[in-house]
Amino acid sequence: MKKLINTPESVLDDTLAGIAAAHPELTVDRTARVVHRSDAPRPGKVALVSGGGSGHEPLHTGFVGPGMLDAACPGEVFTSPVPDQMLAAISAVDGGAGVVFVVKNYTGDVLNFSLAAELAAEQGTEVRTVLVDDDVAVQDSTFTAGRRGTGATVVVEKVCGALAERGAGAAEVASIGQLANALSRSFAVALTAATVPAAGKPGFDLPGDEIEAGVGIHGEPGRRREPLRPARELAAEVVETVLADHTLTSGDQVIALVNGLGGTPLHELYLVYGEVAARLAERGITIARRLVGNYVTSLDMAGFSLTLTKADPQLLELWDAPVATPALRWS
Amino acid sequence: MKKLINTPESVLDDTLAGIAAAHPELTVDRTARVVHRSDAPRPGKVALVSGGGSGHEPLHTGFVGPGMLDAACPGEVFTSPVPDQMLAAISAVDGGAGVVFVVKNYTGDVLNFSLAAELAAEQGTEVRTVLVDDDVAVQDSTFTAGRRGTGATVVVEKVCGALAERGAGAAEVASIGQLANALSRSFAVALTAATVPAAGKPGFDLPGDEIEAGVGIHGEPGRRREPLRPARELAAEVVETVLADHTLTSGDQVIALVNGLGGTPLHELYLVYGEVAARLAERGITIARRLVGNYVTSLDMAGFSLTLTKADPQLLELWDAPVATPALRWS
Amino acid sequence: MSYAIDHDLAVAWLRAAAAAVEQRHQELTELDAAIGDGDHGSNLRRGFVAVTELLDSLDPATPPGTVLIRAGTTLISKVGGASGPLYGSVLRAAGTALPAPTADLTALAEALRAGLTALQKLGGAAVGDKTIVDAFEPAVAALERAAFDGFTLREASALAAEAAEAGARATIPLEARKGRASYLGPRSVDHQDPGATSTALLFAALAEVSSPH
Amino acid sequence: MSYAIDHDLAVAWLRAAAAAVEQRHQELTELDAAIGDGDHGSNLRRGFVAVTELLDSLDPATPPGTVLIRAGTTLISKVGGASGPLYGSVLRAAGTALPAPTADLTALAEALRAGLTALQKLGGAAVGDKTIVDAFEPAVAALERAAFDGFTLREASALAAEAAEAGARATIPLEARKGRASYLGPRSVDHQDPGATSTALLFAALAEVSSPH
Ligand SMILES: Nc1ncnc2c1ncn2[C@@H]1O[C@H](COP(=O)(O)OP(=O)(O)O)[C@@H](O)[C@H]1O
Ligand SMILES: Nc1ncnc2c1ncn2[C@@H]1O[C@H](COP(=O)(O)OP(=O)(O)O)[C@@H](O)[C@H]1O
Ligand SMILES: [Mg+2]
Ligand SMILES: [Mg+2]
Ligand SMILES: [Mg+2]
Ligand SMILES: [Mg+2]
Repeated sequence: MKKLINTPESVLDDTLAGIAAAHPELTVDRTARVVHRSDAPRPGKVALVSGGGSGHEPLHTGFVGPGMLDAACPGEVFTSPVPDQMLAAISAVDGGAGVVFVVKNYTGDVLNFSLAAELAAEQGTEVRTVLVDDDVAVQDSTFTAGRRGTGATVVVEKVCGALAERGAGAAEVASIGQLANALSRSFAVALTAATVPAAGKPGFDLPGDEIEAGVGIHGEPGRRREPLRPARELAAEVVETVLADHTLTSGDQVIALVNGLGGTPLHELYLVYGEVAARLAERGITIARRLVGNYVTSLDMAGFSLTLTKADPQLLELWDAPVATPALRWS
Repeated sequence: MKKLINTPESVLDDTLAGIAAAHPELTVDRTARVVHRSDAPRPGKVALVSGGGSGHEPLHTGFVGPGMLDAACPGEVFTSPVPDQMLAAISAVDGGAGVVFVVKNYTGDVLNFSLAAELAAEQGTEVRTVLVDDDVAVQDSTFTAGRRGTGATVVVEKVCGALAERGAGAAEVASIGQLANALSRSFAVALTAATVPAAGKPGFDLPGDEIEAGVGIHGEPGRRREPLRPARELAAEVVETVLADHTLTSGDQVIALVNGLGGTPLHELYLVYGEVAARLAERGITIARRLVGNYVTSLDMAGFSLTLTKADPQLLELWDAPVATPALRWS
Repeated sequence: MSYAIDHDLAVAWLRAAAAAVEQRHQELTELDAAIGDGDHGSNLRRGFVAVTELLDSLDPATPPGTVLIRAGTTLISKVGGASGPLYGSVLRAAGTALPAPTADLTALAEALRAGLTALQKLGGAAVGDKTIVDAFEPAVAALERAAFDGFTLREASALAAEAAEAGARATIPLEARKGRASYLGPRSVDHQDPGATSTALLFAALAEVSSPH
Repeated sequence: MSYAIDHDLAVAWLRAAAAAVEQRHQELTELDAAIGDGDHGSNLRRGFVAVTELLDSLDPATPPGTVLIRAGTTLISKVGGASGPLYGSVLRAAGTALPAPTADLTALAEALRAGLTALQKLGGAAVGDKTIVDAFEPAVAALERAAFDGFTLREASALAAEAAEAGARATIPLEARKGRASYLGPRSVDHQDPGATSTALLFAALAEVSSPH
């Protein structure tokens, strides 16, 4: 295992030390393991809180700031945070106007955030939850834990954050997030496996000419193994797979995210984006907004994911609203 | 070789197609291989033009936009652009107030940009050049091609761009760039080798427990091979190496760049940044501004570089000036 | 019939479990890497290190149920992931069912049944879904049978450990329907479930510390 | 004495060079990967593909010097890197020295000496710096000697090719002082320089097409 770390056990704390040093505009509580806006709590503003295992940076810590999250709770690598973290986050950022959790759909995240919500309720704070489950690689049936939450998390956190910034109520913030999630679908392919620091070796072996299609963001193998093909073919297949589960038709607009999984350089992501854009154009689907880069990663995994969010005017307007976080910034 | 590409020959063109699709706010001339601001030429504004081999994204194409470059000339992977590209860039963005080239110090870049400058002069356009050579891994002697240009390029392009945006003359823009370069030093370590698409395999073999110290950004081996150590020790060594060649003393301020080489995930860069910040704090050096992320990459190479620019108030003020490019954006 | 559980046994059990996790976390992580995300061993290790610290500071008058409740709360606070809330809830529910300073085997079996019920309520998994439940259910059933048959804790916990171990091994041919492994669909077959395996460790630890009883 | 170079020979030489690059670009790239950035083969290949297109479209009345000048310009426009401007300038300077429709061996040697001078002016390298110069200089010197001794182009170019090849091999033990390989310092030792190797290919191509002369 070749990583720029001190020890596998200290990865989270050492990373938080770096985030604290790099972002003096944020408050990093290394003991409680919460990163939050320094101007929180803001009276009258719904507090938007998210979190999840570490190893997906910039998600979620990189999305804390005006126009997006009020707080993020980073768990250990690939391990959901514990309820104590969410409770600490709430006490740091709750401005009395309600709390909304954005939770990616994984058993661990769901359980820990639900426990936190229960405990918060016992303390008199009502929490609403937006569950993100956009990954079409997983069947959404009673025989699975349901679809995983992946790239759509960025869209959900952005639009919820924009609405919360304007003073909308908790119910409204939660429902725009649920809408953005419902309009989003994602699919990912991996060229290499991720190496969890504590495990010390890649999660699976992938021969030099094969890829895993339908991977999640936790280093688990995907649904199937396929030969590596030119980016054009791979992108076309990924577009097909996402669209097969989407309601998009010619004339529709989307927000598109071509997302790197951590080990793929930007020029490859741009190249893939070009292919994706061409395939969508052929079908008459317009990319109204887009992101190309590493946003929801899986440690050092090479590969990419595609997220398409069907974009109505309201979502686009919230997408365009000012944001000032380490990883997303526009005005 | 596992890459998201179509063919090794088409990497540059396919990447430009993606950049064009992803950044409708820029003009991408795929034939001339020039990316430039769409509002260029701007009468009375010095035209800031840079370029170099591809494979270092976001450098340089990701730094085109208001407050930074007017045009970038991307060469083939790790190959400097040809003079025709620079001439095409000049004719696209020259607003009559002079042209400044930012050139990283590599024989190929220097030769091609000089030829372009000569040809431009024959056509009546005077070009000034800022040569970037910040890499302390290379001895600056008559027995080498001189120091390489690496991370400082971002600082140089940022401050030159800010000054040019304000209507400063070409001589002034070039000299602030030369100053920023003179005040900058960098050093890089690689955990893995880069794979050039046309070569199809890594540039060197690196056993699982070794690193290359003193690498450049073109996949060449470094000055020496060392055992992989904890990030704390590596960061301390890199800080030492950079400071040994710098004039920084306690009380000084710096702009610090902890830069990923393409294959290193963000959480590791933050972790390294935390260690770097701690080492500098011990020496009384204040990090006034910083960037943590992938800015000057080397294809899929894992590793990081540290750039420290001694920052006087003028440089800080130009650093803080608004910028709106794909890779740097603040206001 | 003598009692089955008291403060000392609860503490000894948790310490033995902590030792087993310390010794075999790598193996749990490897099982999890194959069909999950490669952290089950480190998750439990982090949790049981904290549980050990808790035990070191406990008043010896603490009733066994309170020991379990506080250990469960510690797991919830330290582990994260799916297994933290699940195992934490098991211990909290089981502990709640053991308010007295001592309890007999029937009460212990009932308490662990209450733990299993809490686990299933939280996670929604049934036997055959390739989860903790596949080892936990047969272990509790074995304890219950042994209690009904008048066995000692020593005999009963050995049977329970055996049943848990068999249940864990029986997850190998199953296709996962809960937790991360379910994402793999048919590719989850032919791997032993990490959570079921750690449950087998927990019951083996109980058997180990019950030997002198 | 018959003339050494005319339109046909210039075109044949460049076509033979293009064929050699096409056949051996992988090898050049591998040499460059070891002590440079792994693109020398692809750089020259891209350039010589463009040169071949140029040759296909040339008027047969074009003087040999103009053929070389236009090929040099093409290399400058297509290759990039260090080798593009360097080889491009060599051909442009050599071509400028050959204005007539034909030229004898002495004039050809002089023209290539002019090319070498341009190369050295641009790149600042001397013999022993582990660059193109290490193969080019001995090759030009061999041509000059052969011209002085009254050899045929066939004999002279064979001697030049041999000298270039020996010069390229002689770069192996050298420590590079110019170009990217200089960044490696002592670690550049024990590798053959890619540019010197491609120069050897160019002179071998000249020898090949000079055989009938
Ligand atoms: N819904 C569930 N019910 C019971 N056990 C479950 C459930 N989901 C997951 N598990 C158990 O949790 C184990 C994984 O735990 P762990 O790796 O610590 O958490 P995570 O899956 O969040 O990384 C699985 O092997 C499985 O036995
Ligand atoms: N200053 C110089 N003078 C002569 N030849 C040089 C000089 N610098 C580099 N070279 C030659 O160029 C070759 C590398 O060419 P190439 O790989 O195409 O360009 P780059 O180094 O820009 O990638 C080296 O092997 C060396 O022979
Ligand atoms: Mg986990
Ligand atoms: Mg090159
Ligand atoms: Mg796990
Ligand atoms: Mg090269």
